[in-house]
Amino acid sequence: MSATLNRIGLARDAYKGAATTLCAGCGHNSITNHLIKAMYELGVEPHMLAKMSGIGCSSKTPAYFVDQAHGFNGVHGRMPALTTGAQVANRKLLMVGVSGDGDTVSIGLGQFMHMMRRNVDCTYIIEDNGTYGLTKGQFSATADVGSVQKRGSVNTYQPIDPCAVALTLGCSFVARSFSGDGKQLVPLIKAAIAHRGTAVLDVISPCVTFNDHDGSTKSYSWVKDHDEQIQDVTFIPFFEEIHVDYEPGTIKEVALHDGSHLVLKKLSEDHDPTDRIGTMRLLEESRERNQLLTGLLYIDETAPDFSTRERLPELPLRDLGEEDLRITREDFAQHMSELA
Amino acid sequence: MSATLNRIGLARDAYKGAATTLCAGCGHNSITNHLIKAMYELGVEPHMLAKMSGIGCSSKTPAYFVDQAHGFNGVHGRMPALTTGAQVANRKLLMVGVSGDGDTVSIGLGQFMHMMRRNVDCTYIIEDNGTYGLTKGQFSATADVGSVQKRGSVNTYQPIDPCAVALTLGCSFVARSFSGDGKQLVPLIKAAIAHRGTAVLDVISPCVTFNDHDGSTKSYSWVKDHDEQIQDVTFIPFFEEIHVDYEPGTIKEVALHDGSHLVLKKLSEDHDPTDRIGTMRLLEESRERNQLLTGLLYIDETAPDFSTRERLPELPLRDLGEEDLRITREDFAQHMSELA
Amino acid sequence: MTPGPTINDLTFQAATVNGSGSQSANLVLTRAIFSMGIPVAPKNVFPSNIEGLPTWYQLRISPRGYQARAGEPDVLVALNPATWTKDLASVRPGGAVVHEQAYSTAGARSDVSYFPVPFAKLAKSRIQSDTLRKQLTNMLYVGVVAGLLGIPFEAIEHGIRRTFQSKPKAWQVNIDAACVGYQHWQDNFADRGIAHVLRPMTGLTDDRVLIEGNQAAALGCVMGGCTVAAWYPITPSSSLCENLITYAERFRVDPETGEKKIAVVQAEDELAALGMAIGAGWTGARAMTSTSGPGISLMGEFTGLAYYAEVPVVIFDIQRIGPSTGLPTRTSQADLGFVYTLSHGDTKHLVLLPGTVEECYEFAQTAFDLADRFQAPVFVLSDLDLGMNLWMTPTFQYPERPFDRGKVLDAGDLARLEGQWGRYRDVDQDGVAYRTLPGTDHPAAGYFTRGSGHDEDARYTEEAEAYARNMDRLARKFETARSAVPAPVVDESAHSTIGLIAFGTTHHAVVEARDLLSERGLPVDYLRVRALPLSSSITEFVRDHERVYVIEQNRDGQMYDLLRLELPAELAGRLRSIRHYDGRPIPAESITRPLLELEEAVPVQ
Amino acid sequence: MTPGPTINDLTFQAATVNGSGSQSANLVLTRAIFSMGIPVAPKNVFPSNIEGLPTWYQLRISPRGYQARAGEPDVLVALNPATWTKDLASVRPGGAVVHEQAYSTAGARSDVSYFPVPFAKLAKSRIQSDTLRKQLTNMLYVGVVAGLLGIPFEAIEHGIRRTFQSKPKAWQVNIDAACVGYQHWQDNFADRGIAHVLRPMTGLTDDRVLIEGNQAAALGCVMGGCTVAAWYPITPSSSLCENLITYAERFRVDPETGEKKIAVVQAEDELAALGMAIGAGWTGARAMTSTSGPGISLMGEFTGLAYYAEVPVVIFDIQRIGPSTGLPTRTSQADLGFVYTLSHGDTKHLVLLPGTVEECYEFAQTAFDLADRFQAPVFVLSDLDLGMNLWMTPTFQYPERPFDRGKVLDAGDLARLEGQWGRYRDVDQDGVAYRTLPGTDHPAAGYFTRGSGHDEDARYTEEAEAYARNMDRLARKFETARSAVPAPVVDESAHSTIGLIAFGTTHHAVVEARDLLSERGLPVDYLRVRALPLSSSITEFVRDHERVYVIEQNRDGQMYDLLRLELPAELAGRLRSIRHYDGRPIPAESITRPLLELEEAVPVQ
Ligand SMILES: Cc1ncc(C[n+]2csc(CCOP(=O)(O)OP(=O)(O)O)c2C)c(N)n1
Ligand SMILES: Cc1ncc(C[n+]2csc(CCOP(=O)(O)OP(=O)(O)O)c2C)c(N)n1
Ligand code: SF4
Ligand code: SF4
Ligand SMILES: [Mg+2]
Ligand SMILES: [Mg+2]
Repeated sequence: MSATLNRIGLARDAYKGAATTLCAGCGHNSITNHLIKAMYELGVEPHMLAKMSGIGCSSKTPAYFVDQAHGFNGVHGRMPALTTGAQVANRKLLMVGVSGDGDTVSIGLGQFMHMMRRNVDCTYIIEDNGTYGLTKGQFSATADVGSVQKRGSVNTYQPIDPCAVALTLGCSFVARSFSGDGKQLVPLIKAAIAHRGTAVLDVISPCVTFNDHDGSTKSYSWVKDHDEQIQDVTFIPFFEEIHVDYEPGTIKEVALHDGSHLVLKKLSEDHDPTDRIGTMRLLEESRERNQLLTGLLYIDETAPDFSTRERLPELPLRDLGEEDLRITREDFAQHMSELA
Repeated sequence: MSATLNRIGLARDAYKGAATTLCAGCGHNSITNHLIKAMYELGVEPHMLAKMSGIGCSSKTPAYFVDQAHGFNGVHGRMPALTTGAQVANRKLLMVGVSGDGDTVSIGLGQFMHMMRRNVDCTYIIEDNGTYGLTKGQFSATADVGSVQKRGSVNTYQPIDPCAVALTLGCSFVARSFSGDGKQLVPLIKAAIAHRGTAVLDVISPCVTFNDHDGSTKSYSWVKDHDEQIQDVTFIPFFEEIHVDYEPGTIKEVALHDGSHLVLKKLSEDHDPTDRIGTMRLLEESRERNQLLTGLLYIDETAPDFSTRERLPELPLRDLGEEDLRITREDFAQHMSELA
Repeated sequence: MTPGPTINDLTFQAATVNGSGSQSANLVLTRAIFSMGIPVAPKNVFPSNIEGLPTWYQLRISPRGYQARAGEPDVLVALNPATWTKDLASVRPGGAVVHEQAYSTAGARSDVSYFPVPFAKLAKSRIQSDTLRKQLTNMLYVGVVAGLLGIPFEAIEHGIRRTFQSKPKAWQVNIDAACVGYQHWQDNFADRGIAHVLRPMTGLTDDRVLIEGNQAAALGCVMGGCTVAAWYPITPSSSLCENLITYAERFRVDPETGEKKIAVVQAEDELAALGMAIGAGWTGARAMTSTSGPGISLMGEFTGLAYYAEVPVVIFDIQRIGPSTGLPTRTSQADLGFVYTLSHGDTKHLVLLPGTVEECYEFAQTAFDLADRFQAPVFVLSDLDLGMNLWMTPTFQYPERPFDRGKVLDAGDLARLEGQWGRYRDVDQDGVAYRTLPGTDHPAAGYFTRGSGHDEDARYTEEAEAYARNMDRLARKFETARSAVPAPVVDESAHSTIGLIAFGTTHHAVVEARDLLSERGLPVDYLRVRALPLSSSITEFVRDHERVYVIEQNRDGQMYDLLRLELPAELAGRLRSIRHYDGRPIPAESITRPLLELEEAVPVQ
Repeated sequence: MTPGPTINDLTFQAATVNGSGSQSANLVLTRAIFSMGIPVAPKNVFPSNIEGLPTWYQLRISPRGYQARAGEPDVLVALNPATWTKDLASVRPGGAVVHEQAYSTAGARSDVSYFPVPFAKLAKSRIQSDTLRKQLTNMLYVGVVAGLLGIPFEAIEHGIRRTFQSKPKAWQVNIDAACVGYQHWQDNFADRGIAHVLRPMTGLTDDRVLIEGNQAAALGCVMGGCTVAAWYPITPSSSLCENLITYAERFRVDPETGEKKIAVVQAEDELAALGMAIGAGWTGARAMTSTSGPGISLMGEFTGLAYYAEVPVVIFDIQRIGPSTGLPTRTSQADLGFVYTLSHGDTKHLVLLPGTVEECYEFAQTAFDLADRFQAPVFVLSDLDLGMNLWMTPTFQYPERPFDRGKVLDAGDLARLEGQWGRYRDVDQDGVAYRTLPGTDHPAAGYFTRGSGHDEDARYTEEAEAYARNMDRLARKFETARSAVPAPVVDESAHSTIGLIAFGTTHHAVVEARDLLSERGLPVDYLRVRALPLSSSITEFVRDHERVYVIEQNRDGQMYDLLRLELPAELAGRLRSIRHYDGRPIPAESITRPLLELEEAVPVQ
């Protein structure tokens, strides 16, 4: 059978990358597949995609999807800065960053927060396993209190929850999901891509080698048992008709920058994803109930992204030439005379 | 008249430092005086005090109080690490750090947060003026949206509120005050010193030279007009009798680690300083009302501090000698045989 | 009989308190004198503090237009009680001392002439506006000095209008204040005989302008096509990006749309600043960051990434004196060695060494070309003296050459190549490979950039041979760059057996020192290094001279070391090291004194 | 006729897939052979990855006990289909190849003997536990190799008990699995003639132990009195602090109270890690951090602070090959130059260069003494080869000397001095000043530590002379340290006109190379550098030899450069540079080949 092509005429294979070198069963691999699915279905243009990452098992994943795209595997914890610079230099690029909990919440915490503050237009995925996989299983700062390390030691420090931090900063798109839940994650990835601004996706992604045992709160079983989905998420791309037939009141619709829509059908909690303070409360409470709140936590489609705020032209800065950039001879001479 | 002596027989002058080199009218100078008053009244032992700071006008202030104490003016934004190391090496020291908003919330944000996460036993004062004073008035990350710079440019980025961040991390002592309000600040400083764990004091401290003009939200006049005090704060040191005569219900009493007490008489809001989520809501709401919430925002006297959690002995590590630290000859020989 | 006054040959020094507005008073004087056609060389010595500490402004005026720091002042304006005694002691015998009347001169030295002025009183009585009084008080001494040195008052007015170019409202009040001082001079001292006067000149300042190195560098960035600048404030580098912002607002904003053709981002720290610049450079923009010592120490990891992943980026280091925080408002050339091999592992970087404000302007543009050409970080090492002082310079040339964007393959190229290319293949055998930019619409355009091991086709590898091949190519690339960076400037006109080698701002002290040495009958040749890697022509220069003195502003003789490593062993021994490192710009005397001592020590053949 | 088998002289190599448990299989073999009294030299070549990529384990066995990496293997165990062809090709002619039966040998080389084993089948049929099968499969080849090389099965059992010391439960299953392989050998290959065998020996392993450099360094930290360690995980340094944690739990915990006499803090990054160590050192504790290249690049600013504010701190750099992320699991000596002058401005640091695991243990202790003595950062430069491989070493000595805490004034001293002291006064004219610690109960004890300008009494100053005086003292202090750091080890027994200079792990290749050269009739002398600053005795060594080859594991000849800068010009020319930099430990051949070539090129007088 011939592969079915997406709206820009590409087969799913066009969104694949190199073969993974991660452990069999690593949550990161599932996320890679969800990314491939989302981009294939959205019809992302490979050559306009810039895959960014730091250092870690998670940060290797950009090599495993959309081979044709450019990728930049930078240094540990500094992907936000590279992404910010790349984005302002060419705002037409689709920036998709993949990081880890160590990369983002330990060494990279400062950059991560300042990127959100600037609302740099990018999708920022944290493959969150509560451990440093690549350095063989030390606790990361997202490890929960009481979580047990493979070597036996117990974490006694409060975790730093990237979603809570993002909400505090008013990040314009905050979501949490689980590597094992493509049904929820794929539409969220699509929405994050459609969103203009920083879209943070904290995806719990178990490390089967170092942090998938009993006592770990980042194991497949723990997450399955404690996953508390706020909504049922449906993404309707701009190039498709919207037809939703739910009884009124049960759903909430969010229009995204590029004309796509999110349809959120409330499940457990009564939750308004545009109410930041309410969401913070909800998040804290679910944590105290020892539950993992997943879904679209918060979204603000009104916040201008960094390039817009910096009043950059639509034409990428990097495409400007001598005429655009040099002072004219007249102005130059005039300026020189002022210095005399 | 002879100087009155405090409980350890020292006069107020013993708590003074070198003459300030800061601008006349700088908020930082008032804070210095409040620190001197608080330490004098508490009877802090100068030789047990370690004054820590980063780089900035604010970070110069440790030179201006308690001359006899040791001080460490480190590098920009890295005071938390120096403080953490010094504290674990000698947990008997009284660590008092003074930083600035640039030092803490820009370059130092990551360290600041990880110090709070560890609950390192120290008083951490942010002399917050919304600007980089020492480098002549650029915006810092605590500058509010719409705040106008002296050169005219307007800040369009959401501020990073150190108190909000501290609450998100569950920092064990979070307070905000104003350099001009000694009545509120002095008892808060005393409480911060009495508290065992990280006590964050975000003190709005106007920069008269670069950020005290109309349009600045860190100016004396703006703060005076928008200051919203949660409580009236009274500190009763462990060496004094408690006698409070308020009609019941109007006050809340908090016992501190060293036996001192805080008496909080509620003013505006109904607020419980041990309710973290409630305080977060309160803080966010007051901000949306464009008000500056001051007072003791949150306190948790149950959280063990870093040295306790690390199970360090009471005797400072740095005082241990060969006998304490070297493996015995027997054990050493035994261990060698294991390696054969 | 007393000799007549010297003409246009003096060193003026104002000793004031910082934050008191004396800076603009000094600029007015500088502009005024410059407008008389007299060459000026100002040096501002200020504290790492905002208000209330001692600050000095030295204005050197010499017939030959020397720009190096002079020694003691001939004319002193003393307005800081805290330093009054020291300041007074520093004046050259026969000098003139203008001071606040309140300062005691009882029992003070008698070999200088005193001009006591009741500045405080005058300010109170003659300056109406209370708010402006503090600022304007300093304008009083401008008037007094005008009288003392015979500066026409029109020149002062011109200086005021120049200094306050952007706020005409300030003109009259300042002119009035200066006038008060000027009048006070006429009324009290007009008849006093004086040792130094200024007279209008012609020829020496034609087509000359006054500009600070950081402003010149910012202008170079604009003309060099910089579109992304990420920075974190730090003295003495801040004014570079602040000037860039000013230029951007004036020359890079579309009047209709208000759109900006540049992004100047104030980062949260230096790590982020360089990271942003690298991200932008990777995307194909001309990107830079600017910092000083402490920032450089934070940029090690990202610099190594740019070196190894081969991403163009320009890094300005406006050197101040370290180590650590050191003296943030004092100058130095001590980052040279550290920057050259910045980051762990085997790394070597291109480093440009501007010696004049003109070169700050030129090299800023060169740096972007070299970064694109060699796909590497390029450092521009300026210093506080060059960056934050006003310098007299010929007006800058408008760039005639287009940007050199280096080896970039676009979609068309890739089509022609039928997609056959490899990011790190050494096609031209010069060590420089071809790159594509993100967003290039060709299926073969994409590749993976990484700081970890990669082969010729940018594939991840841990293979030993592939690793070594890549490192060898990077070394080859560096050799290619050796002849592409600005060549040394050589002057062997003295036909001497002795040569001097210097770089950066040390140049100006060398110029003067050479004159002094010639006068002492010891003419010397001179080579000025302008970039790393070191040009092979330096070997020739050393071969041509028996003894070569390497002069620099650091403790450890960093350039002396780099030179010895490049020279053949038999020549390395000809080098001698002369170092100045007290934070003040090197004066000619710090070259001549040690050099003459060392020369005397030379055994006579 | 075929020659009899060589005895105890072979190189074994296992080619497997990482994360498959082959590491423990290899350790069992190593322990087993070591227990036969045979010197072993293992080298583990693993990928920067957790599971599924090729990994190699080389076990060298030589009568002389050479520890350097050997060339091609004599005996190969091939269990990785991905690399089978390459692995097979690498075997020495006459070698033995144990491989998974499934791999095709059709048309493969005929100059080696094949021992096909149905590992997969055996595992399925003979290993019951499904969960353990993956792990135990590798134990099968342990048994096979035991048969092949004639290792007594008791030795294998010993090796298993040693390797799984902490989990006796694992013993039997592993022994069973090994037995299956052993049995398979007996049943199928017992009668095959083989080229290499092992026979028990005596004398060569007495009082010897096997330990990794990082564990030895951790033990050194414990014995050296380290009480604060702050680290951030990074390969290949992580195991140093992880071993320290294990030691702490065993030897530093009070059994009653559970109190820990050490704080090992996992920091959020390397900046914080070094900052914590400096904070602790300032307070008077013996503090350290451990990292690798990228971490070093992040420690520049704090290192400069420790240098200039003079705070003791020990920094371990377990070198991996850069630049940037480079190859995280490959070895190198390329951080030397960068670390020596780490941070902006004029800085120079003490650097210790252990060449053996014994020196990892010794120098760790020395480092804390030197840091306290010189109130400065002290670097210990190890590398991946030394830090993460097992090495045979004489048992370590128990330290007899007390800690040297350096010049610290306590309350009593201050009382005696009547409070008359200054933190940065050079009382003893050795550049080393006295310090007090926070918490010292004397009114004069307190002072202000800062990275900005300070005078002899630790007061803030921007004064030029005070700044220069302080910098000169720091230089003086460095000179004092020159004779206090570990001296070079010199062997001039060859009385040769040729000398070798090396440092760190390069030593082991030099040892072997010297034997080879002697056999070729070219005996050479040898000096091993063990620390920076360089000892003046090196000059003598160079003076005593016509040609001196500097051998190191980096591209740019970093030690070669440092040596040339220290030597008098007339001697510098005698140095020649030999460099190895492909990420694998340097083999003797990488010294002998280039050296012999260069020697041939030498013009005959
Ligand atoms: C500056 C620096 N420090 C340390 C390291 C070592 N290191 C590599 S990955 C990593 C942590 C990875 O953890 P995480 O980001 O959670 O990714 P994971 O492997 O768990 O997916 C560390 C500490 C490094 N590469 N660079
Ligand atoms: C690594 C580094 N970068 C930059 C600087 C320059 N610098 C000195 S103070 C400062 C900011 C000070 O702002 P803040 O902390 O708010 O203190 P304030 O002066 O406003 O009290 C900066 C950027 C530095 N000293 N070190
Ligand atoms: S170590 Fe953990 S995070 Fe890394 S690849 Fe394996 S399972 Fe995934
Ligand atoms: S510049 Fe601002 S912050 Fe600094 S001393 Fe002056 S008033 Fe205070
Ligand atoms: Mg992780
Ligand atoms: Mg500030």
